[in-house]
Amino acid sequence: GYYGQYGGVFLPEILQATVNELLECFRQCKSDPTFWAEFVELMQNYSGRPTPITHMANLSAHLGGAQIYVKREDLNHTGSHKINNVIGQGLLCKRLGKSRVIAETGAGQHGFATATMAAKFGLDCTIYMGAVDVARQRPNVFWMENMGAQVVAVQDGQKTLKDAINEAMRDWVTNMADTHYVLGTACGPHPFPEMVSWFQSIVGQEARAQMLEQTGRLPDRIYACVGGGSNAMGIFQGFFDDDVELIGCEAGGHGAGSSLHAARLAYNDASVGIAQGFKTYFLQNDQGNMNETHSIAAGLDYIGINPILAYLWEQDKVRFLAATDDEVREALKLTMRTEGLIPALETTHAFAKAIEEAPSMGKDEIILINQSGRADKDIFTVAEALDDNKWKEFIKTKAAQYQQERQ
Amino acid sequence: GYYGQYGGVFLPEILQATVNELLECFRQCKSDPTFWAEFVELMQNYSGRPTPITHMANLSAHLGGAQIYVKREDLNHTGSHKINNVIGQGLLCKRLGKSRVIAETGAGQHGFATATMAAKFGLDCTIYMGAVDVARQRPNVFWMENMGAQVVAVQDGQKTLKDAINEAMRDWVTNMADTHYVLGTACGPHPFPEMVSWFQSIVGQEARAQMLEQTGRLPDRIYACVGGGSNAMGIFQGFFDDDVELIGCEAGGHGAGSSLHAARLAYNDASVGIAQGFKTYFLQNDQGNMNETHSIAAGLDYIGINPILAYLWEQDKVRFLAATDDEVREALKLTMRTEGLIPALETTHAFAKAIEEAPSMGKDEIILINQSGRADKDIFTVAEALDDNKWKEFIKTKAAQYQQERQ
Amino acid sequence: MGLQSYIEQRKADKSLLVMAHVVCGYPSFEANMAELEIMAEAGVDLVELQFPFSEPSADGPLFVRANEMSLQNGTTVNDCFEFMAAVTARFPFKVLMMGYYNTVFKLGEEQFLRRLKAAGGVGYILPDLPIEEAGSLHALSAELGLEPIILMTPTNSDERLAQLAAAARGFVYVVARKGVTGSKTQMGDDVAALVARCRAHTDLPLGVGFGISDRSDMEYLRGHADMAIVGTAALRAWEQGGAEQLRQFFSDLVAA
Amino acid sequence: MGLQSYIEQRKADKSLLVMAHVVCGYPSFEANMAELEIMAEAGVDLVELQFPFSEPSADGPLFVRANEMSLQNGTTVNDCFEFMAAVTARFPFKVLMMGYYNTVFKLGEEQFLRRLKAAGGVGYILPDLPIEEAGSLHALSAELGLEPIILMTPTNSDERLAQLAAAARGFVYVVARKGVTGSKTQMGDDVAALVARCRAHTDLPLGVGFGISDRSDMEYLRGHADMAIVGTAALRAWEQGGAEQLRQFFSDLVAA
Repeated sequence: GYYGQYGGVFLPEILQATVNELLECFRQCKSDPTFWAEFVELMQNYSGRPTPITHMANLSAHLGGAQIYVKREDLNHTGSHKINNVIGQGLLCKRLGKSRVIAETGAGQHGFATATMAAKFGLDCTIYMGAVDVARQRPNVFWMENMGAQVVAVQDGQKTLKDAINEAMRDWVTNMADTHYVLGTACGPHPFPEMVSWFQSIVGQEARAQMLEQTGRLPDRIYACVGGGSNAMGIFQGFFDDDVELIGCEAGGHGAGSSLHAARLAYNDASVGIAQGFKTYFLQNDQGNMNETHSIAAGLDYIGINPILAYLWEQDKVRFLAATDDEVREALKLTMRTEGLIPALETTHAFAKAIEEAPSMGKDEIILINQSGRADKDIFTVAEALDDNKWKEFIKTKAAQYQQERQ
Repeated sequence: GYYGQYGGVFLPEILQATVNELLECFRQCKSDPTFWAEFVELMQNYSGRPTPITHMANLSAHLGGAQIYVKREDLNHTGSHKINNVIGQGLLCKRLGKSRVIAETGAGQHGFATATMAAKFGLDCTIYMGAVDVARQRPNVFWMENMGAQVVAVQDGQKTLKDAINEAMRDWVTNMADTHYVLGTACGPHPFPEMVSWFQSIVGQEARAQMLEQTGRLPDRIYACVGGGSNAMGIFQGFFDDDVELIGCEAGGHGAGSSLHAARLAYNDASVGIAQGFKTYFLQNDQGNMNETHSIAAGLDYIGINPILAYLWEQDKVRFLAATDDEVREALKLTMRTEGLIPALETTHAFAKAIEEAPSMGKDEIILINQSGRADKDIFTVAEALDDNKWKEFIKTKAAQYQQERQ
Repeated sequence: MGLQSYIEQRKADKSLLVMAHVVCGYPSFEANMAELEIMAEAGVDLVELQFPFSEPSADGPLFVRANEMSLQNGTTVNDCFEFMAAVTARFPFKVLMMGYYNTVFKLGEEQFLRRLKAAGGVGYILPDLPIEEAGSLHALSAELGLEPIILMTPTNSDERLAQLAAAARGFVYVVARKGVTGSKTQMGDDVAALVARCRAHTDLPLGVGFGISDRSDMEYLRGHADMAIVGTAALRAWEQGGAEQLRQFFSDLVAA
Repeated sequence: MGLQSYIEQRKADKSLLVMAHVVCGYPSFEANMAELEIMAEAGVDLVELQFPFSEPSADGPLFVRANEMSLQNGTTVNDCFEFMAAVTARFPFKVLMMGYYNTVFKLGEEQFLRRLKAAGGVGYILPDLPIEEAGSLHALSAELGLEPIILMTPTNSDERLAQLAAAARGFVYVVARKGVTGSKTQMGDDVAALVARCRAHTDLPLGVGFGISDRSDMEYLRGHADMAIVGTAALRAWEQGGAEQLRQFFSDLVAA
């Protein structure tokens, strides 16, 4: 379970048997071609895979450099790549014979996907979500609850994603007998980083074949946003053996040196540590306690990073950049206007960096961006990010209407 | 341009040349196989077609009757079947050499799709939307504006869909030289009912082949909701030559006899008339003035119906039912919980009637529902329909937060 | 005496006739009657009585609102015919029904025409009824001696103008520009050229409408057209200043 | 004298030893010292000093909050070692460091162990450090005469218990049930069976922890285990009634 010095299993002894059982089951699934076939078929029939690749002709022309293509994970059922992992783990949960799933969620995308999978697979479902996130992400909570999941607001720590993970761990150490922990990103103890990456590798497999079919060649560069790292690992894996530059785009927040960011590798603020079950680069202080992080995109606002990515970065196999909140706002506006796409704020970090670099590339060069999700169901987040006054007036009017209804 | 006695062109003389030009262009496109091929390719690469068919194993088992399958138009880019028509008309607009599009929208789905297409095709775009709808559908307005469209709030009449259509017509009679009117549903003057149906026929073509591939046979019944009729025409067209029962599901609102509904054919309140450019069944009074209509689903809340469907109904080739608002609420809850799908409230009318009839069918029989759209970006509509108190509290908190920011 | 003859007769004394417009029941039938008094005093030659419709898609904002308010007041088709009967009995000008085809269709074409005739109307203007859809209505109209007024527009080809001319009776309504009623039209070579094109296809009198709003428009049309059609500008005068301003409006307009 | 010998020696006089727990810096180091005074008075045999960590994922709500508040107070690793030195100088009981591995890793394993030894600690409990990851730390500890406390749990197989036993030093921390610290455990056959299974794999003393909260738990454990490990229940007593209630708590607990 190590990639260079990163990875491992750092969990309470009580979970040792559970993690071994999971690891064994994962190995069996991985070596059983019928498992992958079942997974692919379910993704096709339930989630609409393969997702297409769209040529951004307008954006490319506007920038005057490389031709930009986008892998459309936003078109998945539930609106992001999260469903790939979740359906995969759902199938695995069935093999484990467990009847209940738990998951953490930050922005709510992974919780939304997990609740969906649980409804589809007939599993009990509890979602842990920081109380701060519950308060600001009510739309996703609403859908999760309507799909039958119990959403628990976590009151510890920063009351955000990392605290939700801790709380999910506490549930797991209590209920591991009937409960599978559907970790949302490619982090945490082995085999999660590898397992989540494996389920997400469907993105890269498709993308490689599609690029060859649509453009007759491979892209020169691939940009993917990196929170935990699952969507980036998903698409990068399709191109590890190729001469393709891979670029991970982290949350630059208010910029380098501001401390209000979540860039583990692009900036110099992170160091190697052990938390949440694994060893990787964390944004932590000299005492080994985790820092508060910040991003305009809740889904990137995480202290750690996938250990495989950390190892690839160390070997110069993946280049890391960070996009600031401001760059993300501008990239989102440009993408909506020129292409009619609404990338999630997370995804927009990848767009921002591709937009920055495309003009200096040749017109015959090709960029591929992984559009990990769509933002159209996260209107509060986007409207607030863009500081839209008409939206705020609308909410005030709605509130007054609801107030009146009650009287 | 007639189907039985329904259809025709009832427009001001000033549009005669424009409509003829459109008709001629449509004929050329229809007889040019490269046009359809270009359309299909664009739908694949931009919108993720073909959309899959999903077996509702849990829902079918729960109901204990027919096996239910769902055609997943909700997985399209922009979240509904509307994109099929809009992309088709965008290609046609290019052939017409026009640089501007206008459209009406009720719930906002069609406006959202049109604004998206306009961004993608580099066209100027104005969307007409009743002022009442603008006020209650701000999320869609927000996205349209961000994609560069101008959204005009129409202050006439009921300030809803039909008034938006009138206003779009007024724009068209002024600006037809450079402007194409992207009518949203399969209504209005010839060739719109036929043209919109043609673009939507991609749904039925795919569905027929997919059902044969997945189940080895054709479905016994197909349910589709009917507002103007575009999604129903879309899927039904794939099965006109087959022994498949087709069921159109209208908006029953508060029920038969309540006058608060939008059921033109399922109830007895509509009569034949001429409005908005064509002849069909309209919900109108004995003076020939249109009635106010009501539905929980803004997209079904329309006075008229596709003339081809009216003709098919007259010939007993399509059966019409209406689902009441209450039935829709229950069907939505059941579908979310058992399958992890969130059908749009419009679509849910079809689910409601399929759910009603499935138990009395044999387990070896097959139902296909056209899921025309997803509701996850229409959270206000759904949360209000389900009268969710936590949602209302969230909005009040948000309003207070926005209020405070301003100070 | 047919409409065409009536117009030609009036033209013997006047270089440019005037057709005015009233939306039945807006703001009220009483107000309509007061407006028509003023129009009659000003020597208006022809009047359109618009039957309100819920979807007036060829009208501009002022008339849209007038249609809507009239329906809210409860105006029925029956009310409109009764009012028309009172108007034709009282005033010397000729009266046309103006409205949308659904009003006709719903009543039944024959019933509509019989009631129109009984109310003293001489014809009708239905802007959403193209000639292709008007076969039976026009045939019945010919039997009953009622005249369908046909619109010719700047977007019509010569071929189309010829078709329209063949269907036209009484006079031709020349639509001065694209768009709906009520916006200002810049009178100039475009209008003159359009009138000339229409003239080439018909011997019927030509009335020019859409955006005629003041004396300078009238002066421009004199010599080009037979009749000026005034709608929105008059309603605006009434809404802004009641009877007095409407009287002033027409007195300015028709001053030679 | 090693920890194992210390425990065996104490066991000569007492049928069941007690290990208590303090979160360093919560609510303050002064309060910690007052708590430890009470524990010493009550004859507590061993104390875990928890070094606060930002992600205490193996802890229950009370300790989670204590970790959080302590860090908010600004507690550093250095503070904790200094406090430990003061404690070991003052009290007769032996002291263990308890915490999460990142605290150790960040300081450096060798540096951590040297400081622990310098502060008078005899070993450590790191619940998120499995034996597979503990090779170098355990080796260094052996060199320095510090003892890693190993946890045995109800989900471990016999094979695993044997592996754990091989790594264990001083005593074995038997986790009485699944879950995190702080919830009540029902003492009964399950606990007895678990202790028996652990006993079969090791000759080290067995301490039982997780949910030990009152005298009846103590009575149950007597004869089964060598030591009761009390954490949350003591902190709860302190939070609810300060020194007085904590004193009462221990006096009830250890009353023979």
